[in-house]
Amino acid sequence: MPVYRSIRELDWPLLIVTLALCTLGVLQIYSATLGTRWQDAWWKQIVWVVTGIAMMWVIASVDYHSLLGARVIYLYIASLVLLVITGFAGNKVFGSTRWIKIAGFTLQTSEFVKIVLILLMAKSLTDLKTEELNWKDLAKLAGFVAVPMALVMKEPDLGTALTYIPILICGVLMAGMRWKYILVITGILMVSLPIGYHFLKPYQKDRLVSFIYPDRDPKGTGFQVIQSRIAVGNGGMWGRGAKESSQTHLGFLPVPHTDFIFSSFAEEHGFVGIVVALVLYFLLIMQVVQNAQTATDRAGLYICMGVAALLLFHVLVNVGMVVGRMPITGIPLPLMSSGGSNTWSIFLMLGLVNSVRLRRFVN
Amino acid sequence: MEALLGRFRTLTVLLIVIVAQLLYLAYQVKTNRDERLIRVWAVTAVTPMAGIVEAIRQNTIGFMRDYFILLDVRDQNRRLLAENKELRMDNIYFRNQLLTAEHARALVLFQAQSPSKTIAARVIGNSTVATAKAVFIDRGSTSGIEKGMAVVTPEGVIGKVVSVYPLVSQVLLVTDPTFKVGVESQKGHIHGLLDCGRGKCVVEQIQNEEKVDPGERFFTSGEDRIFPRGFPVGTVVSVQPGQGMKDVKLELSGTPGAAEEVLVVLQGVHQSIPVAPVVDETTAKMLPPPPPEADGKTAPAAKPQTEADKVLQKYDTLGKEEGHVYGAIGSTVPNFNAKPAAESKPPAQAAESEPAPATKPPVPTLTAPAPQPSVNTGPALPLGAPRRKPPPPAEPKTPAAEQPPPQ
Amino acid sequence: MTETTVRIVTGETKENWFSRFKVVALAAITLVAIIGKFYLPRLIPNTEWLELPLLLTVYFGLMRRSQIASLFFGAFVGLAEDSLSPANIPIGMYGITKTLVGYFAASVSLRLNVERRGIRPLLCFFFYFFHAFFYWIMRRALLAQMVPFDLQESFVHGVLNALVSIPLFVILDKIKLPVAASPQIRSTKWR
Amino acid sequence: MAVTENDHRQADEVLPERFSRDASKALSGKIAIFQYLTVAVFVFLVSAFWKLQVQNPDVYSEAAERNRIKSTPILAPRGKILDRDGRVIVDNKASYSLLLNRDQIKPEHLPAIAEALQLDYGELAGKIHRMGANPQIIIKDQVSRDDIAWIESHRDLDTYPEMQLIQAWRRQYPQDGLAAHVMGYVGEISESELNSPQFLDYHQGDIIGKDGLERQYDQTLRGEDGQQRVLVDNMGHEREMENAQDAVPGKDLRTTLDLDLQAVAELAMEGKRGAVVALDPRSGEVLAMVSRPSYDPNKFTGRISKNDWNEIANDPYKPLMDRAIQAELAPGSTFKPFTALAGLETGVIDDQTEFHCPGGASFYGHYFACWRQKQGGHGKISLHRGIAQSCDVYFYNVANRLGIDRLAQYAELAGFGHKTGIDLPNERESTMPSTKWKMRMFRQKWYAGETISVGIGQGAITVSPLQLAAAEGGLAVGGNWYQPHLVKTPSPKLLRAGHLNSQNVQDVIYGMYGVVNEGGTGRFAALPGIKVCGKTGTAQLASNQLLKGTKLGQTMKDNAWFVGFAPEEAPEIVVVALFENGEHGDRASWIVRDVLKAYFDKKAREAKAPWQSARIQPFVPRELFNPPAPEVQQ
Repeated sequence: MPVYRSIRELDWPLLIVTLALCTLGVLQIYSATLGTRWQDAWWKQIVWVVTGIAMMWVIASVDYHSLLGARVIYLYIASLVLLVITGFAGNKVFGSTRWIKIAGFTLQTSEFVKIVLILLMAKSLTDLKTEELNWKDLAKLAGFVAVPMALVMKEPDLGTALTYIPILICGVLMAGMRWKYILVITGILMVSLPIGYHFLKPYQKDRLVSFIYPDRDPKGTGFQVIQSRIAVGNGGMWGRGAKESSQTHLGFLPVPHTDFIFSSFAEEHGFVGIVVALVLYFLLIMQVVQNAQTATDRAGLYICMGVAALLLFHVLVNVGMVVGRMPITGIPLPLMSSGGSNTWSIFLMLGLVNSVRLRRFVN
Repeated sequence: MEALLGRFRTLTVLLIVIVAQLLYLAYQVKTNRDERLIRVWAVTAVTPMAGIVEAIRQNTIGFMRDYFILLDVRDQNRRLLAENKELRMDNIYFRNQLLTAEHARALVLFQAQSPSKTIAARVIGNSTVATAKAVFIDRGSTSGIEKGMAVVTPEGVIGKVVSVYPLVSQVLLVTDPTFKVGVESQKGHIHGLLDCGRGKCVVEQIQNEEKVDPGERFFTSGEDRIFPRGFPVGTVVSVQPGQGMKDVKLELSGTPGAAEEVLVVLQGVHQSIPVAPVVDETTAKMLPPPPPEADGKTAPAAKPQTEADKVLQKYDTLGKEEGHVYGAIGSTVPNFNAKPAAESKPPAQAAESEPAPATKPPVPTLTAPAPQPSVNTGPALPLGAPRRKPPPPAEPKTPAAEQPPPQ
Repeated sequence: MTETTVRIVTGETKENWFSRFKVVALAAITLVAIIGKFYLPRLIPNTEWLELPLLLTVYFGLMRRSQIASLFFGAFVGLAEDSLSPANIPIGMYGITKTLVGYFAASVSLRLNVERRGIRPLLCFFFYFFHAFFYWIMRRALLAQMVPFDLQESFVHGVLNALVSIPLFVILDKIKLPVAASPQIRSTKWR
Repeated sequence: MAVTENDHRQADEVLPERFSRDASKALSGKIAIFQYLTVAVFVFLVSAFWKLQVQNPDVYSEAAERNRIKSTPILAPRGKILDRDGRVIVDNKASYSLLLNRDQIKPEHLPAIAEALQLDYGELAGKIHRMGANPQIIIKDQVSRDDIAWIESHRDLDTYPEMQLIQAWRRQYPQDGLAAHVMGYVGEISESELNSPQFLDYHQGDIIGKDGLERQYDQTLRGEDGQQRVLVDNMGHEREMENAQDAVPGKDLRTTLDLDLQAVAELAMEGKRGAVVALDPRSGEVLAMVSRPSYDPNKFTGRISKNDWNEIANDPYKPLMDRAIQAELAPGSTFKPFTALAGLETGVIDDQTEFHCPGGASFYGHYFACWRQKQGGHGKISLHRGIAQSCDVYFYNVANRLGIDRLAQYAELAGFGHKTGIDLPNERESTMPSTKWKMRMFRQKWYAGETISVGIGQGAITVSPLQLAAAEGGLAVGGNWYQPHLVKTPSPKLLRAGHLNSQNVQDVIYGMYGVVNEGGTGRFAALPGIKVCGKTGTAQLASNQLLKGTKLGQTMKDNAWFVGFAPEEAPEIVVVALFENGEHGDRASWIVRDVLKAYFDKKAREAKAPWQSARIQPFVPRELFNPPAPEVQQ
């Protein structure tokens, strides 16, 4: 197995789509934050994207198999420790402690746990020897995901915690499961959801309620849903044009450069703009899936599918939230939302995907 | 992209074809107009054949045409009605919703002790929206807090309670642009409204004529029926005359944004604290209007007058001075050109001429122009009277022309 | 999916795997079908249920066995139909529906032996139903036209169209070019 | 890499099939499912955008618009009403009005708002319901300082955000009801007015003139409201402000009233009931017009409360009635000059004709008394003394000789029985009886006996003070009757030209001179240095339609009238005073005298101080008694 891989071997379509999305993101961040206190967010975003690409390259040049041994367990334990540290010593912003300062950078640890979970999932599934998982395997896998989820929910950050679930589901389904199991699990979930509702924090309940009845509390949490929908609808077919959006610039949209960047994008660029953006995301996910198909082995396939599932979940929840079809969870839009940890973690994942791709001709 | 084209070629092509049509569809729906050009092409293409078919049709079952057109119209009408209804529903729905800004929610509770008339509370958090001028305090409806209550510190006003939860309340700070406070100056008892909307705090509604000095302190006036009268508000920093209203800048003595311990004014703590913590979000607590002021400043508030009133007053005083009762039987002939003598007219003379003017025969002889000694003086003239000194010959003439009225 | 397509019921050789058509004949028939759709009800009352363009699309899809060609054919037929439809329905509605029908018909044909007489009416019924339902969904979702979906009626119409398809497909079989010339099978890759 | 390869190899050894290429193909079905799922997710998302952006973007762009643009009306001030010298009679005062923004109104807020602002909740709710179409509803005018403080401190988003203060104009009328009836008052447009064609371009909630000049000249006085658009961000900060439409203030209205005369007349009428009208007979300009009892129109301005309205409307003395144009009362002896004029013009008498007055006379079997019956009558009496002494018997005879129709012909020439057409709403038409009139009204023949009492202004004849003033004024200027008006017109409108014999007119005027200056019934109206002419009238209430049948009517005394004009040689002003229940005409003469004195004093004042203002312009025709027969504009 050659250590060096040609730069030509990288997944260039993937990279181009990624960069196109990042460009859209940076432009939108610039336009949405003009004249606000986040005015230099676009510049920071560029820095993150550039460093992210570098990280991607580094990861791509590492053989993913080397990450799947015992190391992944160490990584997992390390990330749990980090999460605990974050819970104690993290920076408190908007009432929750998600960030930790490492070497001058404020990082959201829960974002990087995703990568560890993907790797862990790939390793565990490859180690299993059956085509169909049994209850014991399932419980073990679920336990792996549940521990960091619980820690992240404690921060509290329900949104990020939820992003761990698609990794689990995708992995489990790919590895194979009996229909009976699926039915039973679905049944259990259906029953336990109302019970789980009672364990949510009041603000999370608020969000759910306001998602279902936005007019029940129009000045509270329903406000964001309504304002976001108005922003999107205001965009119309062709959009209001960059910097012309009233919803964004008069402050009706909450955080127009992070979680709600897509509503401000939709307001400024209209239906045409969002179709372009969504097609780019579609291509991105499809390209990752394609890498899964060409992967040499199951481990590579699991990694790629995990990344694809995560991306799909992010896009679905964030964009769905923007149009009022999903409850507000505070999940950023990959590659477009401003934010270092999220951008880096996405690029790291894409690095893994490339690593899988570079080693497809191993046999 | 070669991989995409190869592997997902069909899927990609399908997607592109559908998206293209979708966009085209969207364009039509958006512009809401019939696509004339394409339809014209299509129709032209089929016209020859359609012509033949049409001819056959017309000759055979022409009457069916009307039937179908009618069907179509009815169908269309139903569709439009349904669409219209839905749009209207949407409209109402959104109209009802766009009201107010982001609430925040309570964080942690804290314990504090409560004196009798006010209750101490601790500020426990900011609103989640960074720009909102609101804070949370750790007292709620279980402590007897009601919506609309005033929040103060011994140094100055803080805000008012806008929403009450069982254990927490949200306080809208006086620095919020939508919130104004009735204030009154310490010395002149000048009333105004405190507005901190644009960064700086100003007192509005103070007339240019009124006297306010820098350094003067302002207190709450009680007129807003939130803050009881007499709480300190702030000190005047600068005063400038503006357009109609004075431009009074104020420095708050309290620190609404940074206060940690505050007092919530439980007006009527001597009454029973409401037992049911049912938060009535719709109506706010209101103090009774403040009692009338003791300094009697409102008393001499002169009735608004137009010039007509002034003219009437002028004639009224004129008549009184001459002892003339307008329109009364047996009254003397009035002289409207006499100046209303203010100070120069000896009161004795006025008294002399006043009693029984009707019974006294009009004796004024030619040598008695005495009742008008005030001609030369220039007392404060009412409006409408000659401003300059009228030529003197008027006076001697008038008595000369006077005749005894016919009996 | 295309990568791994496995023919389940095909018992044929590669040689007559897919059919080709005389372009002129196909175009003429298509035109007739489209015009027929709009003028037949005027000539003969109560024939609105007849979906000749759809049947044609399905037939082409089943016989041509090329997803791309079929979806383009479907799109063409649909758009042509759209341009003749009443003005309150924008162009593209039938286009999108028929694109999908063409695509799925071709996809199905890759797995089934469509030369069997029995299976074709069944597929016609299914695609009629799909077509009607999808079209209804699009009108609801895209145009907000809240027309009711009559399940019973669609069912009956589907059966009728299936019945019509039997003789129609026999006639159409006549215009097929005798034997497919190209040996290349595009939709499947074998390693 | 060692570890990796090791792992890999190990896995290969243990589970070769799981890592083989072909085995991974088995998963491709699942991957395909994932692809379809992805397509479904994207279709779902695009459809959501479609719904929002393509299907009904107007709803949302409107919502976005409403989010940020708040438009409020800028109320236009009404024009002021001025007197002839430009002095303000009706003014505007800046005030604040409270309005509610309809789309923010919450019904549960209304009781609290009503309570705080001392409004009636029922009325408020009703009003909001009624004004369904208005985006903003003004619910309180002239908001006090206390209320402003309350409103401004409760407008925040959590309390009552629907409240908004706007600058408004409050109509300010003189106190004590000065000229109240002439000015009228303003009020909110009523439902029935809104439906009538003359108010087509008015809207619900508009303030319009309800009575008097306010109503007559509403179009002139009312301005056009403007609109202000304010860009608001989500915190309620007002970012930008633009006047979408400036308010156009109403035009000022300059009337012919003279505040000096008006004030004196008002003072003279204080505590009395009745009316005073002063006219310039040469043009018909109304110089003063008073009606008492009066009311305070300030209470009416804007949105009057029901209680205030009921109190005024149910007053038994009817303060809302403008007696100057709406009273229909018998003119009494003030009508005698017209009887005399008719007699002279028709030739049934001449200036030498004498009758004997024994204190009464019988006509057609009825006995008609003279007012001096108890003193034994006037004896032998001529025309001049007949007018001066107001001998009833003399005029019985004249009327008898004339007959009703000839009398009516001259009376109608002077304007009796017609509206004067003054520019005020709701003028009443009075009655001048004649055979035709009786036939029309009662389908009965005229009895000659009825003519006798008409000759002295009793019987069926009724007149309003304004009409009487116009009639006497026209006579005084030689038989040219101008239309009375309150707002200056470019040229006075001549209603009727009598083409009378100037000698006859002179005779009648001389008689009226005698009334004042030769110890006649009107001697109290005499002014030194000015030749005042006049005529008293003591009218019985028999024909008082207003009070007939009421309790008050039975205890009523006779109405006192006095008509005066001056100077005799070239009359410039005519004043009519009606003193209801004044018992005798001379009671009213004091009022007229004060008004006349005020007029001439002012004239003297201005002659001496012409720099004061060009107030009384010298009026053109000096040769009053033979005017070049101006054309009748009718």
